[in-house]
Amino acid sequence: MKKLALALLTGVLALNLAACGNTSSNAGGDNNGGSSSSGKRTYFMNPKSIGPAYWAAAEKGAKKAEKDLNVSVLFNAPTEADSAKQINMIQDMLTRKVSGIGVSPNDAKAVGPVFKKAASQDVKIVTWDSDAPETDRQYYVAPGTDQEVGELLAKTIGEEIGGKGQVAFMVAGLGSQNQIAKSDAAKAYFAANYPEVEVVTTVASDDDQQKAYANAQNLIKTYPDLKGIIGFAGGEPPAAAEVVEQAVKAGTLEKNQIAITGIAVPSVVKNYIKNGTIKTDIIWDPGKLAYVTVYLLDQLAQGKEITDGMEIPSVGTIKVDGQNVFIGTLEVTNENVDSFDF
Amino acid sequence: MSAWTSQFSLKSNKLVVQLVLLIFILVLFSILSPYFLSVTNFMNVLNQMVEVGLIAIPMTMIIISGAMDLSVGSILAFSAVCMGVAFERGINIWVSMGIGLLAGVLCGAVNGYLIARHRMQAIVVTIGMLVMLRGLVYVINEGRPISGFPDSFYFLGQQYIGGVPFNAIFLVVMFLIASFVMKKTRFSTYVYGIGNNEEVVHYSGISVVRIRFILFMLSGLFSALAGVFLMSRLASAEATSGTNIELDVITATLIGGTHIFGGRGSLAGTFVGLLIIVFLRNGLNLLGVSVLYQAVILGALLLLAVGNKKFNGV
Amino acid sequence: MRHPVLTMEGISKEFPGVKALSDVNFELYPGEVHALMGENGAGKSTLMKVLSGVYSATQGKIKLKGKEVTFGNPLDAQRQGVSIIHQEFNLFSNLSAAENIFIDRPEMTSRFGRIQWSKMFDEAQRLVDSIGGGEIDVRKEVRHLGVHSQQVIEIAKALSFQADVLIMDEPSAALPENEVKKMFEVVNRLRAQGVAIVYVSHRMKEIFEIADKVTVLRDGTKIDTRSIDEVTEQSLIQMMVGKEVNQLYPVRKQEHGEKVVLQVNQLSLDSTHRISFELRRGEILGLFGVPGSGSHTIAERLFGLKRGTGEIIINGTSVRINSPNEAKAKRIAYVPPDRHRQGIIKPMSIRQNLSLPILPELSKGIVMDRARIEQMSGEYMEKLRIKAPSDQQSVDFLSGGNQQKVVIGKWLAAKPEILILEEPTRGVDVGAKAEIYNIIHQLAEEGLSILLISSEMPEVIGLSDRILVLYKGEVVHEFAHGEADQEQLLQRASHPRLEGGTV
Amino acid sequence: MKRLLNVHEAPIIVFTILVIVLFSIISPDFFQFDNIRLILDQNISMFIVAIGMTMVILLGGMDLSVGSVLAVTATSVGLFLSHGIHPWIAAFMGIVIGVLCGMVNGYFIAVRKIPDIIVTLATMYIFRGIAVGISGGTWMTNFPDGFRYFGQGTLLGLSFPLLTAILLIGIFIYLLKFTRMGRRIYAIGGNGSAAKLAGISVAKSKFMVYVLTGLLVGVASVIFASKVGSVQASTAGNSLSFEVMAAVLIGGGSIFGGIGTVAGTMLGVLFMGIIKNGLIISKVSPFWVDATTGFLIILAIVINTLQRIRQNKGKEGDLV
Repeated sequence: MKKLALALLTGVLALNLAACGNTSSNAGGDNNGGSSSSGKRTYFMNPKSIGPAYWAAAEKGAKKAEKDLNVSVLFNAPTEADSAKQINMIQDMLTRKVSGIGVSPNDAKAVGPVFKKAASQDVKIVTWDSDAPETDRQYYVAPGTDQEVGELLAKTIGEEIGGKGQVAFMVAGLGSQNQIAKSDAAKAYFAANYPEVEVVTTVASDDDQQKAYANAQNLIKTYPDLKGIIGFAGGEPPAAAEVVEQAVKAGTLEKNQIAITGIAVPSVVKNYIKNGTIKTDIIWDPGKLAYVTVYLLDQLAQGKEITDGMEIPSVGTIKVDGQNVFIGTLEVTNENVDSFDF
Repeated sequence: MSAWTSQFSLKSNKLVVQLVLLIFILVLFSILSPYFLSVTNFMNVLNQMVEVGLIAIPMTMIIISGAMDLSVGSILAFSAVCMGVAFERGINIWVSMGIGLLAGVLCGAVNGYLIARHRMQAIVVTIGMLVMLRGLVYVINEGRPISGFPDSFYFLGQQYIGGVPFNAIFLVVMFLIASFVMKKTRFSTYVYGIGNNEEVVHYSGISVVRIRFILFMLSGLFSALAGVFLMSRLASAEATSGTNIELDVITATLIGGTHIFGGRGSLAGTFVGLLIIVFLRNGLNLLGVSVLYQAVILGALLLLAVGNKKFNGV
Repeated sequence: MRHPVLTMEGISKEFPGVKALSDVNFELYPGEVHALMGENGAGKSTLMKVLSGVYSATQGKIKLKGKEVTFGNPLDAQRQGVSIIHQEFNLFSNLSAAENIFIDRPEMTSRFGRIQWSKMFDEAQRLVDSIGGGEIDVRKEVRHLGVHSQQVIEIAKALSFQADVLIMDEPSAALPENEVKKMFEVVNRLRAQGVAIVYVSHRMKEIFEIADKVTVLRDGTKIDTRSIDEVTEQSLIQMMVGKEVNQLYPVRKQEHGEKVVLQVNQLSLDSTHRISFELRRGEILGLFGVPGSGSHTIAERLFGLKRGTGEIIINGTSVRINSPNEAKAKRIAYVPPDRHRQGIIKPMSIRQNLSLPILPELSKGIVMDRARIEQMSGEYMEKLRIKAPSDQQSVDFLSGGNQQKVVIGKWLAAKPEILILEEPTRGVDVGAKAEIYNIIHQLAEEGLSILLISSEMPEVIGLSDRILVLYKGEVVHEFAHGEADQEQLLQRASHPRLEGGTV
Repeated sequence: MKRLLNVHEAPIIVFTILVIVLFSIISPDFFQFDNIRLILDQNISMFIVAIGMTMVILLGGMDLSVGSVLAVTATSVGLFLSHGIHPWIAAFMGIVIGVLCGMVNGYFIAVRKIPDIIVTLATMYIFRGIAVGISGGTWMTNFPDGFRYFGQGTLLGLSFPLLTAILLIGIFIYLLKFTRMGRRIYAIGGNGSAAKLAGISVAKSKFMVYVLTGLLVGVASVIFASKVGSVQASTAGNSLSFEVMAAVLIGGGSIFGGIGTVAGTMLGVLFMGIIKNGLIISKVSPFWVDATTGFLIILAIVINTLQRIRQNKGKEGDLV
């Protein structure tokens, strides 16, 4: 009991300290208007997680914006795509009194409360890559909507396989919202446009490359008539392509028997595209996505307007539709694969 | 009082080290970051530590009793999703919460039944449950997050009372109750006894099976509670919530001085260990240190804090 | 004049603050069994640890076969010909008997480092056979072997190093009476082979049966070395204790009551064996039998550790006992044979150990009532004369005798009607033994019914009002008080019809 | 027949056969040469890592860091390759890094005598951080063709990684059964203090085991990287330690040490591999896969425990 009392006492003491510290920092903070001491505007860019190549490419864009706009950008996220940890981190950053946050939420609903809090502190909020509608976010920056992307993927594969046959979906996580939204859109698109396409199953890798690989192996084993695979996250298309290439080499599959498309960073799938295993890969430049997000945050923080068709340096014009900002998707093919630097 | 606890002399000495470490961290970050030392920040941290903290309570007891429960994260998600699904079916939110808690207790009971009654290895059983329950979560809600709970429910995780988050108050109260239980009641003697020598407790006419069973049920209940609070804080029940939370919980417990082989440890220590972890994370976040290095720092801290102690009997 | 194989000269050993041995001289000749006696704390085990390389002496030297030696560690000592068999076996239960004997020995591998299993099995079997363990299959894992077989493996392990000196620390402690006989045969064989044996034991009877010489230690100094013919039990005890010891077993002042407290009808010990007996108020009923006789199982059944069929009637009511918890509720208490494993929680305090079984009675609601616990533990510390600076002391630091008193005390605090004592004085020195016997007696006089299960015959004979002799799950004989002597008891216990069969 | 049932691995063998029969009934594709090869192929790195874990568990320890070690080594191999280092040298250096990681674990566990679970929990964080740190957050991919040999090549008409695994399994079965080093591991796991008295250097053996485990993880990671074709430092080998531990325990190992065999563990890995493959082949809904896997793991352990209880009943010395 004594020990616990001691522990609590320490806690109370620390809080007192904190209270003192708070007033003093407030006193100092008033002078520079709540921004950091260097006087630069600071933005927190928060992807879903740290580690995947996709987010690493985005970080480069954010850093570029940091330099171009002469602001300070913090780029950080938990190591796993966990919304509780992500929100903890956003809360911490609100404490740091950043001028704006760019978030790619793991869970659209879960960020609601923390966005509300951020808005009440006059922190600008822009979501990017994944949206959180019905929250206090001001804009959503995306290549297109999840629906558009899903439909595009479905259209690509539908065309490649001639509109009929079995297709399998590979996703990063069965519980991941943007994965669900995209795959649902793809399913709906098949139902509407290619009724003869049958979606046989959806397998999840939990972002584990080896599991994705094993999943792909099991797919071609289980569904000998499989015509196409759509990989809805960065790790899935390369795994599928690797397996298919190996199977072709081993003679168990015919070349081009299975069409593969999906969302993947060009540098990762470069070889597969050159080999023709993947004909078309859908991607957008995550760096540009991040760049635009920082740019918008900076505009908002300075009280400037966001208008449709506005020109963003080193990105180009953007399309603004209500609160949505679209930078457009890219199709990576054999012809243009070498032109990407991410 | 102090005399009554002093028999675990190893326990009491350790706490001083942890407190020094905690104060060191607090002072360090106060110097390094102008944002660290503020009431809002501290309240934030308290608000964030609740789920790990709630689970750490039974985990400490279970580790003291010489076992381990790795399935807590999956139980958390399972009960949260059960509650969400119940709510979606139109059941009153508080009744749904009861269902969620019940689900957690049931999972704990399954663990307890296999481990206590059939003397199976706790680590193995709970790894199995970890995989199975996480799978069941996907079966139940097909991976879709559940949200749209009434505002009254958000009280649990988002409301502040007198500037202090309600869930943090709840956590502290739980820690005080649990600490009381682990000091003043006979249950504590049994738990420490089982951790030191299970057979003697059995030969003293005390049902070891029942104590172990209760411990795992408690673990289920608290994991479910953590699930409820997480749902309320995030306003959403997700299939992935609580993944790897067991590692955080065990790390906090170990840094708090609980002996990995059982028999020794205290809830006060765990509480301090918890504060060390959350403040460390928070401070590093505020400094903008990438999570990658945070992991390295946490690992090094674990080695330092726990590693320099004597582990006799091995 | 033969030369001693081993001489220890002027051995002293100091620990911080304690002088455990001072200036001890010890000589050992080939082919002799030399008993080392002394109360607990007299320095026997320290001396043996010095000899076997566990400790190094602060002063003095050890000569082996005339040459001065130093042992860096036990293995070093073993290689030079001094092996020790500890009271608690150091076996690998997960490995075969043969491997236990030859673990990590380069001579069992081929030139290329491959372990030659068949060679190992053959050698091990030969070794085990040579000391009369022919019935042991050395390929079997040790956890499937009985205690005697395990001891044979320990001895074989020691001999595999060509031991000149073999130290046996309480070798009979873990053995049942009939297996002690077998162990003696092994010892005699070794003696004939010229091995010098140091035999550390508390048991008088064994010393007189097996030893050639005896050395007595007291308070870290050597009292004397004598030939066994020159001493008597009484004089040995006197040398050990340093004063006259009165009668070890107290005399019963009053007869036990007539009321039957416990009646056991057709209690199943296994699928075929049933047993019946009754226990009266204030009676000490001795149960004697070699392991496998079922006496241990009776205790387990009565205390709910094992389940089975049959009727248990307490004070005229038939009861069911399926767990220790239920046994406790029926006011049955059990002092188990292995206090380290089943009796005490070492890191915990005397007070916590004493209060463990009766915490519910010492609580208000779920909260422990500290005042009552303190009062209770004080009462039993005093009643049992547990020697410790305070009841907050961890039981780990107590002597064996005091630890045993804690085990007895925790059950007395539960105020039982029936007390089952199994091996109540195992590993306890003479002084504490007498005290424990007194306590047992006093309890019986106070009306407690006691079931005494022991493999020490003098104890059973000296204490019991009545003795039931068990053999393979049956009561084969009943002795009334004063009827039995050791010879008869042993004869009945190793049943005439099935002499010497293994169990 | 009775002797057969007394083999330590009997329950898991029987249970595996039952599962195989079940899957074969459900899906005709299951019990085919192709698919069996597929299962083996998918679990190569599991097999190899599990050898190390078996030794660790035999010592009475556990190693939570294997997944992170795998990430570190695979990432470094990727880095070496991207710097144009020859595949064989890169692979060798990767294995050396695995050994180094094992030495770190071994140092803290054996020399500093910190409980293994604490050390490996800590190094699990540390190695993962290092892995992602050196990767710079990018994927290791586009490996040169020469590197593919480790995961996809053939030797004498047989798969190279499979041969490697079989060779390693053979070596370690021999090591554990026929060398003093292997027997020391059993002795330490069975009774640590007795092992010390027998002159066995517990610290040295423990250190060796963790180093060997590092080595094996290194080998596994090279095969992993080559086979999968890309490495993501943040997630590679994420759930590996739990899965491998489960495999060891399913294969008859005891978490308390001293009991278990490499052969049993391999059965455990195979069992888990069969379940994962079989459930997909049988077209079970993906949502059910994890749930069923967990359930079968628990069931396997239940069966193992029952077997142990049955065996312990036949102990000499108990009453009749």
